[in-house]
Amino acid sequence: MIEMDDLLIRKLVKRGKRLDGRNFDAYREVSIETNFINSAEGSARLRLGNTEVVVGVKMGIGTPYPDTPDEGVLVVNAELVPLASPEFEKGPPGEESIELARVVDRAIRESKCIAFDKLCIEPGKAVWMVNVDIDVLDDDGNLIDASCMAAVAALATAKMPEYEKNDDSYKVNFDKKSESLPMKCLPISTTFVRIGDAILADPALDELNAMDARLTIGTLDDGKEIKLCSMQKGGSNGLAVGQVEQIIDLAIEKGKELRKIVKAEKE
Amino acid sequence: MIEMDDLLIRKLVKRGKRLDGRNFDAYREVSIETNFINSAEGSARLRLGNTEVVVGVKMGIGTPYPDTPDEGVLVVNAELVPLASPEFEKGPPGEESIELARVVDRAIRESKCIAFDKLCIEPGKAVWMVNVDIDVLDDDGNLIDASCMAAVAALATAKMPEYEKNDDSYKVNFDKKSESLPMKCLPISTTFVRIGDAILADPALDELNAMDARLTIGTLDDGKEIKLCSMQKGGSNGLAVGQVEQIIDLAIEKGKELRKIVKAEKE
Amino acid sequence: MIEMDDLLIRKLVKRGKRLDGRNFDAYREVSIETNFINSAEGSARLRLGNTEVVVGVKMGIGTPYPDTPDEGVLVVNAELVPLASPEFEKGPPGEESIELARVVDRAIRESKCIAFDKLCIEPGKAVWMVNVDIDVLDDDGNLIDASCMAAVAALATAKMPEYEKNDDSYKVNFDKKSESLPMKCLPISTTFVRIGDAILADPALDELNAMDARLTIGTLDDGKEIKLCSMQKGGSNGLAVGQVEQIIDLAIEKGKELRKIVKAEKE
Amino acid sequence: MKESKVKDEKRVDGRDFDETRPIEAKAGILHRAQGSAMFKFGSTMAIAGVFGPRKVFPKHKEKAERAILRTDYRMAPFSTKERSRPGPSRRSTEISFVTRNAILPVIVTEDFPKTSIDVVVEVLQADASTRCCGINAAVLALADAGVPMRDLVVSCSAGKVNGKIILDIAGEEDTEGEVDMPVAWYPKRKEITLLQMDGIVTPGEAKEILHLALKGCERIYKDMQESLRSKYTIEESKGDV
Amino acid sequence: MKESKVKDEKRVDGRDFDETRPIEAKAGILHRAQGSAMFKFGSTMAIAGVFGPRKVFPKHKEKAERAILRTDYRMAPFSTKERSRPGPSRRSTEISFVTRNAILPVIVTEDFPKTSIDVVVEVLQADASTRCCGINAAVLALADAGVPMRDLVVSCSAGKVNGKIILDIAGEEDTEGEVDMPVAWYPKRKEITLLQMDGIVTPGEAKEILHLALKGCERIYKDMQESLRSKYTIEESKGDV
Amino acid sequence: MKESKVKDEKRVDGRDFDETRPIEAKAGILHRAQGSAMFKFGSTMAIAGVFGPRKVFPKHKEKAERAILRTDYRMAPFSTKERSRPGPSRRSTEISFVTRNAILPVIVTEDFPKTSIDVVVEVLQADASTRCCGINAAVLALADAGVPMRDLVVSCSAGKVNGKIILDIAGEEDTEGEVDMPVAWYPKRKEITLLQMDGIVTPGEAKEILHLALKGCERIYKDMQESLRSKYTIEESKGDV
Repeated sequence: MIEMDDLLIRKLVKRGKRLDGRNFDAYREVSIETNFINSAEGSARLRLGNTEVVVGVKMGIGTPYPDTPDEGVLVVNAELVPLASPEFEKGPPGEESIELARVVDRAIRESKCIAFDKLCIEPGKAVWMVNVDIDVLDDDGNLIDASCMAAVAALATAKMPEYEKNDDSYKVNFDKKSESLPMKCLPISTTFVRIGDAILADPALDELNAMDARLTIGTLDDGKEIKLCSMQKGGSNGLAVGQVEQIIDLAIEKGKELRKIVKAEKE
Repeated sequence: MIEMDDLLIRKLVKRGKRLDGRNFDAYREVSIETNFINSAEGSARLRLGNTEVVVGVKMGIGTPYPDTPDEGVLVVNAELVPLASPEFEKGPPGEESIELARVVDRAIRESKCIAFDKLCIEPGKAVWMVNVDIDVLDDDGNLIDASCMAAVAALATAKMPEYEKNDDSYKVNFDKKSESLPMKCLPISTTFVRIGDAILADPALDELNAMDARLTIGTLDDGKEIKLCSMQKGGSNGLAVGQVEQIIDLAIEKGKELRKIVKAEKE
Repeated sequence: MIEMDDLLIRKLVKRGKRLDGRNFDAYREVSIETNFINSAEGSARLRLGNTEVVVGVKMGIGTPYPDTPDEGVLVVNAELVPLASPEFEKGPPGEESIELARVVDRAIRESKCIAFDKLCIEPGKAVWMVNVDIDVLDDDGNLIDASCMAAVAALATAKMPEYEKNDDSYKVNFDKKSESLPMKCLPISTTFVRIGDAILADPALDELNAMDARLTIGTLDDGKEIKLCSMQKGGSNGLAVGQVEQIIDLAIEKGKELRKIVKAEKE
Repeated sequence: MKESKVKDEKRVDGRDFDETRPIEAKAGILHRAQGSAMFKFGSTMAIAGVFGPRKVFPKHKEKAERAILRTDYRMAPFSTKERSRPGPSRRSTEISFVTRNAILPVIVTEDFPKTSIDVVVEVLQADASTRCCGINAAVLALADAGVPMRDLVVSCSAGKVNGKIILDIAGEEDTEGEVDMPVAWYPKRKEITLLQMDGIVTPGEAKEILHLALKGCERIYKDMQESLRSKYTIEESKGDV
Repeated sequence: MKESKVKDEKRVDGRDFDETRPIEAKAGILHRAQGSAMFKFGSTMAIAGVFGPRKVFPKHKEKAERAILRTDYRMAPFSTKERSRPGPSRRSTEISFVTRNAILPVIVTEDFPKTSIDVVVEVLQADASTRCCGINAAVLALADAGVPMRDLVVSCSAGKVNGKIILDIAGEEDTEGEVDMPVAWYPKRKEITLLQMDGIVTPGEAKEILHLALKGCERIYKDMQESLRSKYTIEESKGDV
Repeated sequence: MKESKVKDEKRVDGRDFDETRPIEAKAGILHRAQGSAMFKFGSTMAIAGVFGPRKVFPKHKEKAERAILRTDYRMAPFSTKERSRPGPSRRSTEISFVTRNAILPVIVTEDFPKTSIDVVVEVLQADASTRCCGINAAVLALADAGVPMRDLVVSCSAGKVNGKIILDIAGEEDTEGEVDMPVAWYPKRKEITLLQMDGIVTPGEAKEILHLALKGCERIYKDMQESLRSKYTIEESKGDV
């Protein structure tokens, strides 16, 4: 695949067009397959256009943080598998995969969607560790939204394994899974780029390469209204105040659409 | 030392000859000195022709694996000391030393030669850790067989240190050593290369550089018969089925010869 | 800043002069500001001419070493912050910062200035860990003396935090600090270089680049007399016996001067 | 006492002794990789992606006379019951190494000097035979990428459980598995390009297991040729794949 | 029950809702760095050092048409109550990255092709808003180094604590902080170059917090211009800073 | 109360105060290294191997006017009672560094510009004075490799135990050792090339320990010359070694 010339993308956008014919505020098609990985407690394979990620949720028992002795622990990790792009390299996680993991982590953590208080086994000693591992298999842009949606779908469909206590130590029995992981809401990440004066939703890879600035916003529906729970700007140019405000409004709207897709998986 | 030209080696082999005059099925001279290192519980310095390795066995007390709570633990590590070859580099273990350690580990582990059930101190809490450290000092080829033989000789002549229990923790007293490490058999690794249609035992370095394929087979004598316990093919070309069968038979035969040498050390 | 040509430095020294006009046995001006960092239990910002270091002392509770179950633990770490010199690079500690940390560590540890026996909380289980972190901000030479003096000033003015015991575990309360860290003496590091036949105290960076050999000596005042507690030669040329003896005498003398400055901070 | 999992004339999962788990394979599953494929042995699933021949970076690793083959075998953290730590382990380093040796003989490296062919294998679900599964995925991905090959390499394992010699040990058989032997096979040349074994057997049994594994390889070879024929008619006519 | 730290009409430390902590800044504080500066928000203190434009090492990272900007955000181990482990963390890697994006728009990189401009930020004391503090220190250090800039970038954070929207959350406010939004601002172009947020707010609140943070940025902009004017009269007349 | 290990007029192991442990040395012990040697102080045993002068990799480390010397001091994991973790430690990094400085003055580096001389020291058994033992092994290995040297460097330590100043502290003396001073000596130039010290002494004692260590160095120098003369007659006649 040849990266399209940045200038061409920018010209097209000026004329109100996108390379793949989408409207500026349109997402690419989303398809989700949950319970894709049977070795994981929860999993989802998600395609967003040609972008593809697999997320697995693995549970384990560990010690809580000293300042939250009766709460479970969330750990998000992202691997840019080197088959997902000719640019990805073997080696320790780089800047991009660290940002990806941290932005997805924040959308989930700050939304308070996981009922961490229900993940305590023995206060101060043993709590559930929720490992969310993101495997990026095909990078055609907007990994953040794809990964976040897959992660939330995997969490929302995850089943908790059982455990036994022997003396002082706990052992997880991965062969017996019963209850669902307790989830209180479904945070959704939505990403927009500015190219010139235009704001485009769900940037494809060539649009990310040509962009001026990127803004990712996490939203949640607390039953009463839609709220924001996280923001992350990217890109090496700025955004006007009005553009940020416009994106906030778009994030609310697009978040609703995507949340429906994830919700359908849960049910 | 100048590496001999691969073509020369291959020509010689075609005429039924080896550079050092050996028969195709002959090993180079082996000399072993056990209890070479007095800071180790067991040790051996082994020369196989110009190849030289030192192996030290160090015992420690650690926690067992959860799935084998009443068994000791074996850890094999190999260091290609950068004085052993101009090719060896300072730095973390590379592919070659990892393969070396893992192939020696498997020959020992799969043969079940160490009576791990006798290395339990307190089930689930404290067991003996058997650290086998291979130091390669001179690489003239066939490090696997040399290292495995040295490791088995070091294990077979190792003495267990005593220990004390204080409150919950165990302390090893390295100054008092009494009983032998419990060993049930003596696994022997034998390595062969294919060069053209010929099968050569105990490849020297220049033969390894010129080879098509390598096959290492671990064997043991369980008192009744000789059995195989591990196999590892190397080299970037293949082996015919008949060649593998031929090597299996040679491995049995050569293993007997080498086992005698190691056994003599034990007694 | 342009490094002065080594030859020029050597010529000057031959004529009995130093680039900055100092006498051979003179230190550059020292200024210390203690309690510079309020997140640390003890701290000092020290300028020695244009060299600047900040040292922070952080206390924590950890397990003692098995062979000293009732003594606190000292850990010294040095970071050559890459803004301190165009030569310093991002990445894991190099040779220079490791030598710096280890030489400062030895001057402090070997002087026995910290009353480690008073830093035991529960023998074999919990002792105070004294972390001395050196941040080099400006490198104009003689980082060892500057860092050691800053470290000792930070230790001498450090306040111990309080702690609570909950079940089996200890928790430090960093908001309550009361008693001073128990110190028995003030070790001082003094560094000299040989350039040709001359011995120069407190080498500036350009003098270090031009030097033949370096000798660092740690001294202490045990109330009765001045003693040596550590030595470290640097540089890729040698020192005559007489030169070492001359430096020992100079170290005693210069150590007295510098000790006064640190002592003034303590009081 | 645990009951034996391999009973007299059938296996726990109902397979015959010389039967592999259901095989599934699909090439061309990814968009960014030049070639890609998925391969499954039952619930063991690996995907592979190929880049190259392309410029070698760092340059000092290139070879003047041929392409270099680089292989990277990886396990997704969620592929095992106990989460596995991401990043290379000693095990994955060794498997990358034997995977390279298994595949290299069929690749026409001499046609692409000073380049590298990079193969990444990602194991998404691990239930025994992951290296065999990865090799099969890698070979399909190489074909999908149009990398010239003299033949397909195929891989399958056999072993001995409870005294019986069986093909493609998996699931509950694996936990009490006495012997496991993964094999890779270069059919046109009739050469074994991967051979490893763990566990105690007589020389005769070793040979028997090897022959059974090769029987498995031959079957997989037919399946893989079939699948490529249906998808890669044009490449096929050029004769390389 | 903990008592709320943000009472009706004043803050724990006596500040107004739209007031930052006392700001202190000084450029030219180091000798070896080409440019350097210290910046403080109350007890949060960062120093920055700049080298470059200089040759790029390793060479393959250089750009033919412009200078590259490299940023390294670090925390001194003693800067936090619990000692922080030296060396890069995932957090510091991310902050280095957003710091670079925050500063890059104002730097005239096109004047110095094939070079790098290296900015190191060392946080000596951490009491919230360390990334904003580091960005301000970095920009002053760049000015001190004479690196041509189109404008100053300024950074400040705002947030919501106990229902109130306040500027520059710090100290005890931080522990019960519900929402924190660090922002960087390119005044001449009126563009936001850093924007992050943690915590739950309505869309309206998010906009309100953003506007408050920008108000803080504008004030800091005046202070920083002032401080540079007094010290850098000559550079100023050249028009770049 | 532990009893003192150094009694009035003799040492635990029966040595005189100014006596080293038995010394053993042998050059040319390895086949692949260009030069090699083993050196023993009692049960402390180090082997050294030398490669070079050879091309420098990576190239940017080469010096236009001289050879660079690289030293790598290592401890075998089984060399100590408690197994030591393989790989470099802060201690081994420092000892590699002081070893390089100890040896460099005698090497005729100016004859081999743009090359490196690489010395690896592997400590196989550690019972005090490992760095001195390693330096002696390294120097013999350099001579064995035919690297031109102006002289041999020799190394020995002295110290103070229980109020007595003694040569080559070892074994049980080491555990209650109050002061230890490793020294390296360049005999022809009468220069000290390694000097370190741990422990509290008066200035007079420090000088006394130094003189005793040098006495030890001179003895080892004679032994080492002797051993080389018997083996290296030809090199000797060329005058370099």
